[in-house]
Amino acid sequence: MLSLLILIPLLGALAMLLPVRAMFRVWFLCAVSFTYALIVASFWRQLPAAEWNGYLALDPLGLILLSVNGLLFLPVAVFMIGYFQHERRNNRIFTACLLFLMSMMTLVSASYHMGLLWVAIETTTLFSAPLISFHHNRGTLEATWRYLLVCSVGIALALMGTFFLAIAARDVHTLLLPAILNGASSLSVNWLKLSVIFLFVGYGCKMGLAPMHSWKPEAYGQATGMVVVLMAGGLTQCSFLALMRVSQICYKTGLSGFYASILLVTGVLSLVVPAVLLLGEKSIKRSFAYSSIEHMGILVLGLGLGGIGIFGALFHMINNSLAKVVMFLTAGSVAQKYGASHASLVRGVIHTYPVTGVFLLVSLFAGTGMFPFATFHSELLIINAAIISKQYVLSGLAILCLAVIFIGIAKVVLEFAYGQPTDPVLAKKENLFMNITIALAAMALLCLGVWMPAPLHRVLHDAVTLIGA
Amino acid sequence: MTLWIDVSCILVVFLALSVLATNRIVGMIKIFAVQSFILSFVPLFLHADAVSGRDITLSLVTMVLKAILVPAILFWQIRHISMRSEIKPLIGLGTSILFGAVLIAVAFWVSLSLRLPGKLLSSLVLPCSLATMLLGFMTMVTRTRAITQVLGYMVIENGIFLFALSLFDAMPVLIEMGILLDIFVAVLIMAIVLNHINEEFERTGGSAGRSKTGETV
Amino acid sequence: MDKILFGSWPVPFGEFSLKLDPLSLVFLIAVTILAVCAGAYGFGYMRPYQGKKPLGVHAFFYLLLALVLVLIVTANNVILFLSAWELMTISTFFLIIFNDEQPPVRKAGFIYLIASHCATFFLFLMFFLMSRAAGSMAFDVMARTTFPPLLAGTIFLLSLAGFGVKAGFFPVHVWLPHAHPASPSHISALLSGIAIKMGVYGICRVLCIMKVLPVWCGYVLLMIGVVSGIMGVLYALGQHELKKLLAYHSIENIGIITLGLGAGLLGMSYQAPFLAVLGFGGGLLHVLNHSLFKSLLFLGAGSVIQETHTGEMDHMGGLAKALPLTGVLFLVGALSICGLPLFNGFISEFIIYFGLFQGLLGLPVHGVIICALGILSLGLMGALASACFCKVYGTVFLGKPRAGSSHSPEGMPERPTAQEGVCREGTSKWMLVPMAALAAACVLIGLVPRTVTGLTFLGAACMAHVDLATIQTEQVLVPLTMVIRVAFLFLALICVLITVRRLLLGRASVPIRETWGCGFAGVSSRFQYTSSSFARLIVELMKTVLLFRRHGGQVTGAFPEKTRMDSSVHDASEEMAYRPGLDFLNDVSKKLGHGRIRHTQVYLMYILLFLIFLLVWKMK
Amino acid sequence: MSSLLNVTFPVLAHWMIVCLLSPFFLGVIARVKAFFSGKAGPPVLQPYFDLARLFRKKCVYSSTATWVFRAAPVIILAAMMALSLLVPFGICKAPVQFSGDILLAVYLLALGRFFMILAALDTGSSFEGMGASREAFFSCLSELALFMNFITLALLTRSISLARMIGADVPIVWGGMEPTLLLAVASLFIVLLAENRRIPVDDPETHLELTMIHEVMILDHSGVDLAYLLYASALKLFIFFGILVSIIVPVRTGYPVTDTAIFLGGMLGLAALVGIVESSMARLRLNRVRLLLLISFALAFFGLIVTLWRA
Repeated sequence: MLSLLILIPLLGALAMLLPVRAMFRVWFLCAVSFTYALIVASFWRQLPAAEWNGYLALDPLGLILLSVNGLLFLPVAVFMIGYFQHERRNNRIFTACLLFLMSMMTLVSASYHMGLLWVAIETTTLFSAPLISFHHNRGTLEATWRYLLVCSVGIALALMGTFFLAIAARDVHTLLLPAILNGASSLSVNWLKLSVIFLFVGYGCKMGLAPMHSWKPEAYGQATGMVVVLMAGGLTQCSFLALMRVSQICYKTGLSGFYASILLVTGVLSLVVPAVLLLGEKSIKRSFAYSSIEHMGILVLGLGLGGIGIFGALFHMINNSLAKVVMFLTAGSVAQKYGASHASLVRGVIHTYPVTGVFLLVSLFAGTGMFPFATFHSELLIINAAIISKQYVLSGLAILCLAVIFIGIAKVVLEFAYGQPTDPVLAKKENLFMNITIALAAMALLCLGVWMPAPLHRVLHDAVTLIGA
Repeated sequence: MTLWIDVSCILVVFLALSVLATNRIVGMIKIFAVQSFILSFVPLFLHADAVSGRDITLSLVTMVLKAILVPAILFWQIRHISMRSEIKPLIGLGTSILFGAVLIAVAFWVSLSLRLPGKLLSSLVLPCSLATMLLGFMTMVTRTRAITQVLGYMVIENGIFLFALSLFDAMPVLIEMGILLDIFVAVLIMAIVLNHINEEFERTGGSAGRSKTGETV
Repeated sequence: MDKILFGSWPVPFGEFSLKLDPLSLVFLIAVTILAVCAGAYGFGYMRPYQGKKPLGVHAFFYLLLALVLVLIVTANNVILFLSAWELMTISTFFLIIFNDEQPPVRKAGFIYLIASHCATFFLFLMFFLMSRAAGSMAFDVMARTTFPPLLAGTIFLLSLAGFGVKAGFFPVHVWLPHAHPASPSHISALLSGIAIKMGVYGICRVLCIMKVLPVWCGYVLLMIGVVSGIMGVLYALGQHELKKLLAYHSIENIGIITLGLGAGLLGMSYQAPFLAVLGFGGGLLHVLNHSLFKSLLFLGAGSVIQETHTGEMDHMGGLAKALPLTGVLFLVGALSICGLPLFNGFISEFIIYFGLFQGLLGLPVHGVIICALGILSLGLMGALASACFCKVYGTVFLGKPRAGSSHSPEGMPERPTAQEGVCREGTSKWMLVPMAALAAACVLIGLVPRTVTGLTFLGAACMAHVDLATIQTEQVLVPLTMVIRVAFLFLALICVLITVRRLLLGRASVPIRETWGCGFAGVSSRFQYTSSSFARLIVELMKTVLLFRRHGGQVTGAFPEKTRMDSSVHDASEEMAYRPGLDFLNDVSKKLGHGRIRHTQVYLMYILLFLIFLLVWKMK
Repeated sequence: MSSLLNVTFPVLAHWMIVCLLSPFFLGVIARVKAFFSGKAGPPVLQPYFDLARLFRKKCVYSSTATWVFRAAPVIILAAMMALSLLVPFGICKAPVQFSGDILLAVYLLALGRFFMILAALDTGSSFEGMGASREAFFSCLSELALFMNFITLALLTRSISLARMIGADVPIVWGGMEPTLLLAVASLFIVLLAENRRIPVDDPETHLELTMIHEVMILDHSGVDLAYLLYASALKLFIFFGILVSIIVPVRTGYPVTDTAIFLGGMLGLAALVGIVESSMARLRLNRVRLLLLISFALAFFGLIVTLWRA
């Protein structure tokens, strides 16, 4: 089943290269995403068996990421129906890369081998680059370049880390995860430490953690909303899976404290940096990009804090991706309507486009973790974890940053949403497909916020036990 | 044979430092080519008793790819006169070298507590590969042009390659080749992008004249 | 007697458990009365907007807010409480920002949202500290836990920060003077009457859970009460805008409530249960009273604004003739808020005074000093509040209309001229009846305080963890009864004196003349004292704390030219702390942010440095 | 029936005494002032004549005024009469006494003042507005001083009922706490002058509008209403005299006649003192009045500190 799940989008991607009508590609993409989502949903009943000599296997951690992928691609595909009704650019490469990306992200979720994991993550970088530069202009190219540069450095570092891991695990003779975990006692601690540092910095680049975050505001600010959704909600969390795998290994080898301190430092940095940089920001997409850095910080903090922090982090993965769907699709839809995403040009969206305006507010509330949305609960869990593990300074710092970030984002979003409409005359019609997509994601986030399904709770719980702590 | 590996290691680091200290792009590419060339011999020294066909293949592939193909592409890329010289580097050359020395020290210091296991190749492999990596990284940091940054990245990759050789026996070659291939593709893509970048703007970081609202939909 | 409703709620740590104890009941009663009255008023008040604005959305959030308020006061689970708390923030935000076309309204909504949400973060910390110590997220389990003093003190401070913003304690009240004038009047009434009381409820709940707090907590709370009260009323005196003035009075009254709570807390710390019950009881009663008379005042202000299309008091005047009923009802509210006898404000202030005097006579010397301070400041607040409401009532309802531009602060559209359900004075019955009901409640509590004192003392006993039967509340209730007797005597006297006057004047008609202008013939209505000139003496005495600014008005030369003068009072906390702070952050952000760093290389350098940092730090 | 009588009789008797006596001291003050300025002056009973004449006169109302203007005199007089019930005068014990009655007393004063100011603002006259503004300002300060003194007295007598604070327990207090009580008396005397708007705070005699506070506020009242207001201010003065004399002359011989004589003597003395102050001082400038009241507050504050120190 797993290899099938990888193959379907791969073949789909090849099919995209055929010369067909643009809208046909979009509908085809929808079909593939739908099938994909269905298959992923079926995994919730029964986890699929391991394949390729154990190189491919799905555990609860992978399942969560896989579900996130499913949750991302389906709305993006539906959104594209609306999007490409206005967009005349040829979407051959775009859709093909999208499906390649889907395939590779599946591989990330399912790979049970640290080398394979690296390969998969590296490939996602390659296929996401053309997506960013879908609109060929100076801005997007620059952003793509920056993204590629930082991520390739990250990849190189992660590769080095993987090599170090291989040295550390020389007695195991393989990088298969179960083997490493079983033979944890035979791992060489010093090499493992070196490996952890390199893997962390490497995957951290891809994830956009604080000192390695610089590509984010550029890339997210320039790419179309749909692409950003996939990157902020999916790609970054793929790297987070890698960090969680490292966490698994560290837990088994008693390096939890070592790893946790790195995670906590980076997590706090990832909160401080957006807090400092957000206030001067006037563009909605860039603001949301900083918010994405913040959310990565929250994930990493949760992982570092352990216990219910990990539970919170895993829950936050799902919430974050849904929130990102709402946030960036809304930002994209605003940008498409106004031709700009800068606060000085957009005013009173809620009057001109009531539905989009509501979505803007929803993205504010969802993105900053206010109640009816599930991000509230996951953030609470992580703050609670910080208190439980007696990290008072950290929790104080964290809430301070969260507060400043909230101010920054609220400032931009409210300026967009309210006020005298800029030019009510030019109002275009709202697009049904776009709105339905965003509304469904928002609804899902809201439902998770008021009611957590038992299976989800179970899977999250199983995943936490996998990481240990 | 360990001696030869040691010598190669030291040469690689030295050349990495030279890349960092060179101002002209042509010179940098040349040094890089030499570095790759030296590196491509290392697989032959790995198994002192018997050089296997696998070693030779790896050596050849490396030589062709890194010492010939990549420099050639890069030369092709800079065929215009205007691109030959580096515009003022972000950090002066002297300072760069000083930093480079510090980085080498860090690399050796980190390696103090780490011993390569099993049949010891050379105690220099780890510190040298780390140092090469860091120097390459430093090159990326100090240079402002896209092409020089790619060169820096290639130096990093050489560092990684040097270390990968120590794993030669432990890891399935399939993965290894896949990895190399991936990196190559990455570079290729970078070059393609570079092509666009050179059309669009001269300096990679040059966002100075960008309009505030020049974001795309 | 505590009623617990328990249900499961499948979110992490969530439980749908509700609990109704006397403390909750006090707040629940206030919520219910206000939600109904303000809602009914809104029904009439929002008529002019029909067809111009999405009133359905407004109504939705109003109802949501009402529901959520009920949840807040009854929640027995941290997550449920916090969820409701956040929903309150959100729904109130939407209610405030109703007229978002106007910049002040947007600013108000923005500040409100930020202040509320940021304060909530402190609550996160506080509740999690509590739950870690108690090992449970349920309030009733927490209440059975003993907290070590240091932890208890920390929790207390966090609760002050978290709930204080909502309640509007002085230095952290920023949102309050913006939000109240910006929102539609029935929302202002609800905000001032109930939303800020939720902050008080939170503090009460924490005090209730903590049981034993360090002694300094009582002092801190009392001092906060003193500062909020005095600063609130001083700022109120300096305002020109009716609803903004009322907003500052809310800060003052929160100060009075906090004074009461602080006295109660002192009583608990010094093992003086009578003082504790008096302080808490007075505070709780004032919560109820303030929500009644303040919402009455805001609703009255709404009617005034609808009539005059302005919130500037200096443009009003003589409205008692145009809106006679509203005028009377507003006067009832004004008398109540000044704490004058016959009305409910006096009852709660009397109990707080009584408690403070108990403290004065019974506590060790530090307690005596702080109680004396409390009594003094309560007296000063009373005097200043009287002055302030003389100013309000005098300039708005009495005298002659002052000429002035008319622009509505909330952008109220013109009222349709002919309209159904409009009574004599042109105000809708939907608006008058709720006000009358609130005024009746004020008078009822003022004349028959035993209707509510039983409940509030129960709530106080619940907070002080004592059995009410052991407390001789009659010690304060008997004097109250005497007060009421004097009040009735006073009313009887009024009747007698009116009759005497009738008899003396006989049936002769009373001549009506112009006001005597002291011999000056050209008197116009613009000669009247304005609200700012009325308050000038007090404001100038306090100009350093109030940031009083005056522009123009200097008359020079023998034949002075036409000149104009305007004066205003600026919020010190906003001008000196928040705005500079935010500006500083903005500056830092701009300096560090995008646009400054042009090179990708710098970003790469961050990565390199971070890598080296980790290597050096972790590989030693 | 008899119990009702038991309750109502003392009240009515108290009112009778208070109402009959209060205008008398206005006359005494006027007489003392006249003596010092070398004039014969009006008869001591002149205030009674004035009141009697005003009661017979008709009222004139302003066209600007509302019902508040008409209600104010009634409410103010009623408030003062209700207040008088709380205060003991010599052997006349206060008919209503309970713990905390000082609060009611202060707030009844405030209630009267509230309507006084409203009535002034109701006329729409700028002069009356000016007076109202000053009244509001000065009363804030004097109320602060009043409260401060009450706190001191409460601490000294361990009670918060006027009946004990200025009655039964005062002699005991004098025994050990003279300086405190002296400070309180001085402070209360200034409060008395300010609250009753006597010189040096205000000049009840002139009708020059710019200098006045209280008088200017009642410019538009006439006839019965003016009589009510005059009566109310006489009552207020009487009440303050009563309070102050109870503290200054706490002699209790136990013989009703002697006690009454001593009390009345004290009252007359105080009236004479006020008269002397009024004759010997000029009205202060407005911002000096502020200072005077702050001095009163400072005296009271000092008294409180001494009390705490001794306690």
